[in-house]
Amino acid sequence: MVTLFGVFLLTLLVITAVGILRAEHLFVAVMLTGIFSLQMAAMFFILDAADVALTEAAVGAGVATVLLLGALALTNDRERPSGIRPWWPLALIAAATLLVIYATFDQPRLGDPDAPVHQHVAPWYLEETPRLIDVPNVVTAILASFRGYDTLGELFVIFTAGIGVLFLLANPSKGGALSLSQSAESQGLRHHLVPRVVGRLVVPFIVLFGLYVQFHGDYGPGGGFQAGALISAGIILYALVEGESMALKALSFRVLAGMIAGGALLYVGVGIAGILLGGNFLDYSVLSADPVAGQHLGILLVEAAVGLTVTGVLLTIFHSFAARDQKS
Amino acid sequence: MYLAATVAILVTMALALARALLGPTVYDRVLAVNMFGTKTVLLLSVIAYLYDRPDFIDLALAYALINFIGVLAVLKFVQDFTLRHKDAEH
Amino acid sequence: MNGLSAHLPAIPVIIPLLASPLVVLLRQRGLAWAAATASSLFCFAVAITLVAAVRESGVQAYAVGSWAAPFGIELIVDQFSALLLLIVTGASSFALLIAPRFGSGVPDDRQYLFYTAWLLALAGLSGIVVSGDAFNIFVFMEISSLATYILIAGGPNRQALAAVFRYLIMGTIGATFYLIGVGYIYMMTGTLNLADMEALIQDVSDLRPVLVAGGFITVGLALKAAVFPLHIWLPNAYAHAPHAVTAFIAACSTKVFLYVLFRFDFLVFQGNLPGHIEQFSAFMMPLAIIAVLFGSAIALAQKDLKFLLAYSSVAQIGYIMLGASLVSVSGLTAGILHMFNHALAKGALFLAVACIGTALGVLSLDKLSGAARRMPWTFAAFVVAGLSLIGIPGTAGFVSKWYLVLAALELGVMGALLIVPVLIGSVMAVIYIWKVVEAAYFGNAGETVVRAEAPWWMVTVLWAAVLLNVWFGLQPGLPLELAREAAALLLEGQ
Amino acid sequence: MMEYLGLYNYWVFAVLLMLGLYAVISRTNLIKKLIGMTIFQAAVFLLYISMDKVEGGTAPIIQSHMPGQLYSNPLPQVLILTAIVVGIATLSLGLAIVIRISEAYGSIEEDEIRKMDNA
Amino acid sequence: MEVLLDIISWVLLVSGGAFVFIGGVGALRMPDFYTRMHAASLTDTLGTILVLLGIILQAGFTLSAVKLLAVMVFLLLTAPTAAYALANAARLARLAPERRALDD
Repeated sequence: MVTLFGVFLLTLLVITAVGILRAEHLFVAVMLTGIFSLQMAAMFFILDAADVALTEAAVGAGVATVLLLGALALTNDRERPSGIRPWWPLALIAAATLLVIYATFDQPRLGDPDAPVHQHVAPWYLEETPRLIDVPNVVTAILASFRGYDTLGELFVIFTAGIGVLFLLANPSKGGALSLSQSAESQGLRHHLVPRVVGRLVVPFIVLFGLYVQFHGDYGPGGGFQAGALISAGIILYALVEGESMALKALSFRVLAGMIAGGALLYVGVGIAGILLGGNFLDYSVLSADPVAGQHLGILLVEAAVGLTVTGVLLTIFHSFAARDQKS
Repeated sequence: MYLAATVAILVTMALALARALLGPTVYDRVLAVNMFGTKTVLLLSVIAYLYDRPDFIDLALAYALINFIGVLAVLKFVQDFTLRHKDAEH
Repeated sequence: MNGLSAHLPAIPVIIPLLASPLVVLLRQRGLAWAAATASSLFCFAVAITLVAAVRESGVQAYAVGSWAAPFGIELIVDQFSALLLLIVTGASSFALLIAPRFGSGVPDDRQYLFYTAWLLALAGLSGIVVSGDAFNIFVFMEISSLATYILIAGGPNRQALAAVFRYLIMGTIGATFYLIGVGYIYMMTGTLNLADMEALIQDVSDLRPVLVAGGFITVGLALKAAVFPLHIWLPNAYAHAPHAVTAFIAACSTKVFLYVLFRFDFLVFQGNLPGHIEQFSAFMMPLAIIAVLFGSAIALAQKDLKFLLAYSSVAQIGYIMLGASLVSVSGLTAGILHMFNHALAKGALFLAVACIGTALGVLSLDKLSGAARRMPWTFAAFVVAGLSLIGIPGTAGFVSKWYLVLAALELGVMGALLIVPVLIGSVMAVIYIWKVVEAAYFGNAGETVVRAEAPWWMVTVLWAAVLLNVWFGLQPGLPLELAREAAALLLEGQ
Repeated sequence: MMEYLGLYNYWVFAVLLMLGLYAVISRTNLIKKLIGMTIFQAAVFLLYISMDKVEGGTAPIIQSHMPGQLYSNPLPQVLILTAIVVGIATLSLGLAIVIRISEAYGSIEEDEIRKMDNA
Repeated sequence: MEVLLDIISWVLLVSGGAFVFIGGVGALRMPDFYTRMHAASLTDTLGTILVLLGIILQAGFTLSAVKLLAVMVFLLLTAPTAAYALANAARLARLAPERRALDD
């Protein structure tokens, strides 16, 4: 039955994607992208990927939509209707689709427990995690420890994006926060009483929930990245109802840059601590006398590092887009 | 019985999607997105029980939070946009 | 644990990653440059040590987090990766040394972000080279790509933005294709570790997904490496980037992706897919030949120095692919050696361009007439590096082309035919380098010739790079040995 | 019937992948290209996550009170968590570049920009 | 007792599903934006409450029941807010009932 739900959702996904493609109003395309992400997240949930579903919802439906809208506000929200569409891309794409579908017939079916994917390393993770790391959430264990080096890379990818947006959009002559407060547009939804009151009420809960997700990641779906996305979503909500300048007063660009760099330093620092204490890079077992306790400590620290950097970067990007708005 | 509720929710998702695709105004689409968001929250809650993993209600909570922010962001965008266009007219 | 030396494979990644957030905190341009240059030079030294270690005691493996290979991520430095590491860190060091500040495109108070991006690009490229895990390669590929986009977007004109957007789109498609390919292999083998993959893929009986994986990975990486029909992002991106950035990425970035491509095609697919080698060869060889001819021909028509050299890069990537598509140890040796030698030659040429650009501010050939009399040292260096690019005996470029010809001759008559495009390409290289020389040395400089040499330290660095070209032209032993061992490793697994 | 339903996920992956790619290739609007790119990447997420499902399994969060419970494969989930981050990083950098392009050229249509460059 | 709880939660879930569905039909079939919003937001809220109450009855006194309650309270707070803000924005933009504006 659940498989059928999956099939239904997947069909909706395709319809939505076609809708995105056909929408000439970019704003409509962005709206549909939000729906697309929600469907994707529900699909991930059905496929047993709770952590991924949480991330996709926070990032795809939340942050990505806000960023796309921010960019639309700065550019143009209409796609210029183009007259002639060349036929060859469509033919090429159709051929490639058929090729990929042709390959599927040799693939293991969905949910097949005998598939090679479930034979080699995956059972090892599931069996050894309770003994070696002792956290219930195996995804967190792999993410932060077994493949912690990938996560270090992930953190630096988002770090790079933050650096890039700062580099491309920073507007130093304007001096950041102060110049923003003058414009009427930076007032957010201030003159709407109801959203403002409810928003104010909700923001602390979102941040609290984000912290819960951050520190509960060992036991349930969650972790640094999801928490970072949720907390920054909360602060973005604050900026929406109270205006950019208020949000920037709470967390200025300086503080955000400190968070970005601090998180990155913390992660690399934990790795180097492993070397200094006689292990390999990112070896948490040596952090404490008891290897399992060391793993717990290491995972806690690197998740905190990821949370810090992600919050910093997402907010920096949001504020950079918003600050650009004032200029144009 | 969870199944009955799930089917109703899924069908409603399809209806909301249809509204989002049809429009015709921007506000209709925002409405559809909002509907879609609440339906996703419901779907997750129900499926969490269908799967017998009640600890995943966390996800539903997160979705509810995110959805609200998304809708407000869209409204702010629409509002700024109409303001700007009014400026351009005068 | 015998001190730091056990951690050598990880250090070229850790150091720039550690330095980049520090640079963000420092914020000051001079300090940022000093930190970036110091870490780059340090990594260069580590790379040299690693080359020595590999030559002495074979492959260096490192288990990150002390988790054993297929479960954790393993770093592997063999002859091939050591050579690439040398290219990457060397190119970064030389280019940084001439760039204590970037041109007018980047405001002073944002230059520290630029050096941060530089460090990240360095870390990403080193990370790809030392990694022994297919997914980890993807992650570091993205770090290096995003950082490179930032570096190119720092170019002085608005064209840089358009160029970088196109590069971003094509680069993302390439990386995603790679990810799909890795996903398919993972689906059929259940592992992400390259060595493990190689062993397990032999037992896969349903080959269609593996074939599709091979297609996706080859196309994706070819896109990133600008192999001929997928090169269209390259000329604009190189030409509009800040000069020092061009010197850095032109010398090493496409080569790193070629490295990954060779790793996958020769180690994972070869011997496991029936007929894969023939397909690889039949597919790549024509493309390589067209790339050599087409790239050189377009370069001939260019009026801007940077565009000229960028199209020449397309042709040179063709030479590397041509060597690889022979699928013999000697051919692959020539290809890998050409990676090294082309990095030397093209790096030196773009360093010269950086000097010219800094001193004169113009790079179009008609405005450079008589410029050699204004900047004699720089143009002398340009000529020597140009000779190396052409492949004149006594320079590094000659060695690899010579081995390429030898490898082609091994194939008999068909091979002799392959020499024709190599020769035509070299002749065209003579012509386009001559165009520059003609303009600079024999053009009309006007009545008064004002000396406008680039700052002394830039010229020193430039000449150091040029002399390396001559040194490795006369003493090709070390890179040749490394390339030969790397080729043997790829083809025979030893 | 089940034989093919088990492949439906992969078919949708193929269709979404190519729809995204088509948007990237055929549209001239830069933001539309980026939106196409997100669909393209989301398709890959679907490919990986479809692999992780085990019939009768549940999310890989070990429940000690239920010994013998089957769990789905955690590894693809870890990879996709990373890939989602990469996706949002690329998207935000791409949007920042589009904003700068829009300021510098006054247009976000690729062919118009090319015309201005060649002029 | 068990049976009674089951029956009640069954009724709640099914009627909740029905309301949700009716809301969906209303959002699709009503003639203009304001009526559509009316249909959607009212039935939506009621349907949501019913469905979540149905699940809470099944969950009993557990942590997840508290979380479900939190979801419910949250939706009760935010859904009307979003609806209000949406209608307000539409009014501000002078979207007249039964006129196709803005999207031209």
